[in-house]
Amino acid sequence: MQRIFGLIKDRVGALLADGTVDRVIGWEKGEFLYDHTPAIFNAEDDLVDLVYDGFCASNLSKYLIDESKKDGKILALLKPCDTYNFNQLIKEHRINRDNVYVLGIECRGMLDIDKIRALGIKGIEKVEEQGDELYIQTIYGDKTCKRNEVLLEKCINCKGKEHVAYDELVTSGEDIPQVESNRFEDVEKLEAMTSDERFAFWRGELSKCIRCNACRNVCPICSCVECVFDNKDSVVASKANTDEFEENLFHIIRAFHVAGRCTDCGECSRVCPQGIPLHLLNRKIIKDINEFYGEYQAGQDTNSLGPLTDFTKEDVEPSIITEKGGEK
Amino acid sequence: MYKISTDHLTELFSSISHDRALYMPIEKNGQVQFDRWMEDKKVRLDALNTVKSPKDLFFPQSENIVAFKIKGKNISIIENRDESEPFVVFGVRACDAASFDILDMVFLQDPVDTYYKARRDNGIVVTLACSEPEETCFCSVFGIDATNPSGDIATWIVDDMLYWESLTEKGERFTETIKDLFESADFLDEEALKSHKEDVEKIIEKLPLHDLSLDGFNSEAMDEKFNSPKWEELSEACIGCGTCTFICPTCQCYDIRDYDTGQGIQRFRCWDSCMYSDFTRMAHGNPRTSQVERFRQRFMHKLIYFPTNNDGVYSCVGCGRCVAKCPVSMNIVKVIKAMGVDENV
Amino acid sequence: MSIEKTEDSNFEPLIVAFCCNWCSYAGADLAGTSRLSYPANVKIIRVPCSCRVNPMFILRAFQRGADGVIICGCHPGDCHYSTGNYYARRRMTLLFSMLDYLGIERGRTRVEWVSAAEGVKFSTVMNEFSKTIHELGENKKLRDLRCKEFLD
Amino acid sequence: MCNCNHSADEALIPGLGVVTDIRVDTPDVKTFRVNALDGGVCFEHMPGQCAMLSIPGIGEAMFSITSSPTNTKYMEFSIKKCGCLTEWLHQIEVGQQITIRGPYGNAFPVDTEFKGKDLLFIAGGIGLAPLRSVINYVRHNREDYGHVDIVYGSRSKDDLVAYDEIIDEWCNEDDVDVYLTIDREEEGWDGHVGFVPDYVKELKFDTNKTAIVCGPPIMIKFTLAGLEELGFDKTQVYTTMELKMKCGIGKCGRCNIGSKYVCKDGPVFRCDELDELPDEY
Repeated sequence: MQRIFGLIKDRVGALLADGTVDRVIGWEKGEFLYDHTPAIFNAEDDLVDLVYDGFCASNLSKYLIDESKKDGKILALLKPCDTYNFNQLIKEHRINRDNVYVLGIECRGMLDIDKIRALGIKGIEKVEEQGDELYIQTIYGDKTCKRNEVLLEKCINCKGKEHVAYDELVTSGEDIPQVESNRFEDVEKLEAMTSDERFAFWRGELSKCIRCNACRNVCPICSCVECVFDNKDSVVASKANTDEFEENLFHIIRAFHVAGRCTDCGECSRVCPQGIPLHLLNRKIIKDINEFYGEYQAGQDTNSLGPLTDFTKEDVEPSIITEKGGEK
Repeated sequence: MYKISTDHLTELFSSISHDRALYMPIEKNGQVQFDRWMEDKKVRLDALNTVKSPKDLFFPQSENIVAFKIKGKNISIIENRDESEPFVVFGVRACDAASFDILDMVFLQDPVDTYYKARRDNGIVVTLACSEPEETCFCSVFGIDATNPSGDIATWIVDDMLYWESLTEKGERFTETIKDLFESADFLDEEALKSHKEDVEKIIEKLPLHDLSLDGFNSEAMDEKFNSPKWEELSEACIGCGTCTFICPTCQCYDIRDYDTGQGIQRFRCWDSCMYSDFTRMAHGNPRTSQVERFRQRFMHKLIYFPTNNDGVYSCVGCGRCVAKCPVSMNIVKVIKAMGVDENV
Repeated sequence: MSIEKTEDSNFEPLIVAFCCNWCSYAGADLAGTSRLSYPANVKIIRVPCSCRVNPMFILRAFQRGADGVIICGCHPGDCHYSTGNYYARRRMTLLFSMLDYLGIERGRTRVEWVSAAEGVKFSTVMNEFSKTIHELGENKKLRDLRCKEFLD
Repeated sequence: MCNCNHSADEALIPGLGVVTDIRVDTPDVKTFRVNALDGGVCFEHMPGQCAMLSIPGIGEAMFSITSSPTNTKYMEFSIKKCGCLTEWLHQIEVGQQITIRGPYGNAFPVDTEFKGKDLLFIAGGIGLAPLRSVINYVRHNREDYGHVDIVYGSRSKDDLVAYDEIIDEWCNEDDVDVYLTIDREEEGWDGHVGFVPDYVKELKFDTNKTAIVCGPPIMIKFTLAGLEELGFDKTQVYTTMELKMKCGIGKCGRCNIGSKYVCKDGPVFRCDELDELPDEY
């Protein structure tokens, strides 16, 4: 991971120096070695805090909505999964394309600090990456674990290492193993349950929700200027978990508003403080769209019509759901 | 000082919970939360602290205040607050126990908030000292001794023995009712406990954030900190969600809203976040239009405004929840380091 | 506003029907004028087109006490706005699948294409739908308890 | 103490009031007269204090009590239509019940700093509402105070709140000078034309007065600057602030300017106190 960071840093420094861009959005070192913050670097000198390693999972395309409206060109460091969101935002005219210079950066999958903690590793001070091994220095002695044991959920089901939108690519030449996985596996497991079991599962999960809106505010696609839940006439207060129904409604509507636009970037599940698998809701809709209306990956291009803004005369009838036999 | 072996804990819990509710850190769907204890629940006393703090038991995320029924021009008022019955909360860490005292400074100050007071009187806080603090912990910075937690009753778990000591009169009375389950701790146990405390203190000294200095933050520095240019850069990553405020054990802000149930209006109170844009939005404008001002308000309140009004007590207990759970990893530690006169920044 | 429900012993389902103004509303009208009966507890809400029905409306109906929601629209192809019901068809398919995924009984929601001339179809559909909801019983999963047991 | 609040220590539970009279002052300001259900005032208050009025289901908001404490028959609120609750209030008829709780906030220091002083009231538009309670209080205890000057301006003639009370009562009081102004020339108006801050500078008041300013934020800013030009010291000028308030008892954390809460430490502030606070309003 050190090689690719060196290449990125040189390239960023060069682009800043020759004036193609006047500021860069990337990640800034934090207190420990895993809490990097998205940050904007204006000039050459404060690149010293720029960092790119296994903990730069946050998706920077959402910041480009506001940043691309300012004058001057911004250099955005986008991982392959971030570029899908970038394309989707371009399609929805949210990003001013010529104010953004996209530097596609290579990604070997990002690490999940909670999974490292779940292995019983406490008091983490330093995380060193050598190949597939992680050397973790903690207050209670040094520990090691395998890299792909603690990958983020969205990196286990990585959509692929190619960038779908970039002005320039930075690759280190190492071949990164393509991760084979069926991302709909958990969805199929849920579909195999009976409806009462599913209701119990989702009640168990959604009852943990503390209505902090991190899932809505982090999602690059779920970025209306004024959200329906912030409008005071919408009866549900977007901060009050007064009732089971409100929790169900909030999560159904949040998933539904990004139906056909969600690129499955997994940010909502990553930031949920209560660890609710919110991606399973969005993936269910993606699975249905693929089954009923043909394979579709949002953000693959910037001009195709989204599934819910398109139709064919031979679409399947809604009764296909209501008359599905048996308990499944 | 009493003691009980850790494998009799289930007996202790069942005897406590037969006449009053008992809450403790319980794992449900892979997440440790303060939940009501039942025989079959998975108790997790080893988890350092829960994401949603035990503040929820005294200042719930949402609670009914009063209800109205409207007939034509007439209104009738129905008091349907959620009655609070006696309960015990077990396994509270030192930082959360300290947060209760901070909330008391807000809600028990005249005019007293009777909803909060009823729960505070009905609740008995049994704290459990931590033995393996995380790197995100910095309670020592705020003068909280993690090895001697406050609360009505303090407990320690050393090897396979739980030591139980009541600190307040309310704790004393409660211990009397369940005295027969314990044996009294002898000199050897006191020694074992003392050495355990020293080990934990050594770890706390080694925590990366233990030397965080707060000496830039006092009421005289209000203007200088308020007009500092650093807020712009610190808040540029903030996405304005409410995570830091909803998991913070000392956040006190709440909103009052009406809900039309069709048969009547239910006025309820729910947690609110200064990070949300509608927190100060009025009919004729909003004094805090951008995220920079809201971000500034949160940390100015915790580090300067609250100490100014409460003779120097900071509205933060160093539990490290916001350090761990902020989606963009921006938190009070980074603000203290950037804004304070800390030398290693 | 909450929908009043007759609370007698055998459960009387409450059904909300979103009827598109051009076809199914006229169909309902025709069913009425030709003296065809359909259950009284079907509450019709007139919408300009079936694709005006927002998922929030359906969930609101369940929240306020409905036990079944049916969306009626023109037959695909002769929508007054030419493409409204095509979009509604996709939207409702995904919504029903999502509700089923969350464990809500599948029979509680339904889409029917009823043209202005099909008064008979309208009343048979409503009777049949009311029967299925009757079998399914009261809606317990998508219910806002505050609306139900508000004390006097 | 109060006969419509259920129990004094239930800060958040309101009492019931009934609107007994509605007077249309200007196209967007109405003055509501509120009584307890069985007559009289809902609670005692001091001039400058506010009360939380609400129509359940619509909202609850803080309004300054515009009637003077010396009036024990009813309580008056002048409310401008600018939000969802105020819009609803402007549609109600006489006899409508509303919920009311209070009094909140500190009052003007009428029994301490103002005693025996010459008073200069400067109000703009709906800003007259909080000052009217002080003016009437001063008029009813006339001997405790010195000379009274009232400078009141608004956008146009029919935007002057309580216009007839000003003309009939205030103008004919001895030792009280009333200066009215409107922003733009208008036929049928022979008085002064111009903004309040400029009018104050024109009038060149001598500086041994205590000034009380209230109006839209922009007007307060310029008036304070004008007063300073005239030589008024900051400790002689009082103003009343307005921010979003929900609880009214300094706990819900939203109405703060710096470390002070407008609903508990305000809404009345002396200008030197305001200067110590960060300029966040």
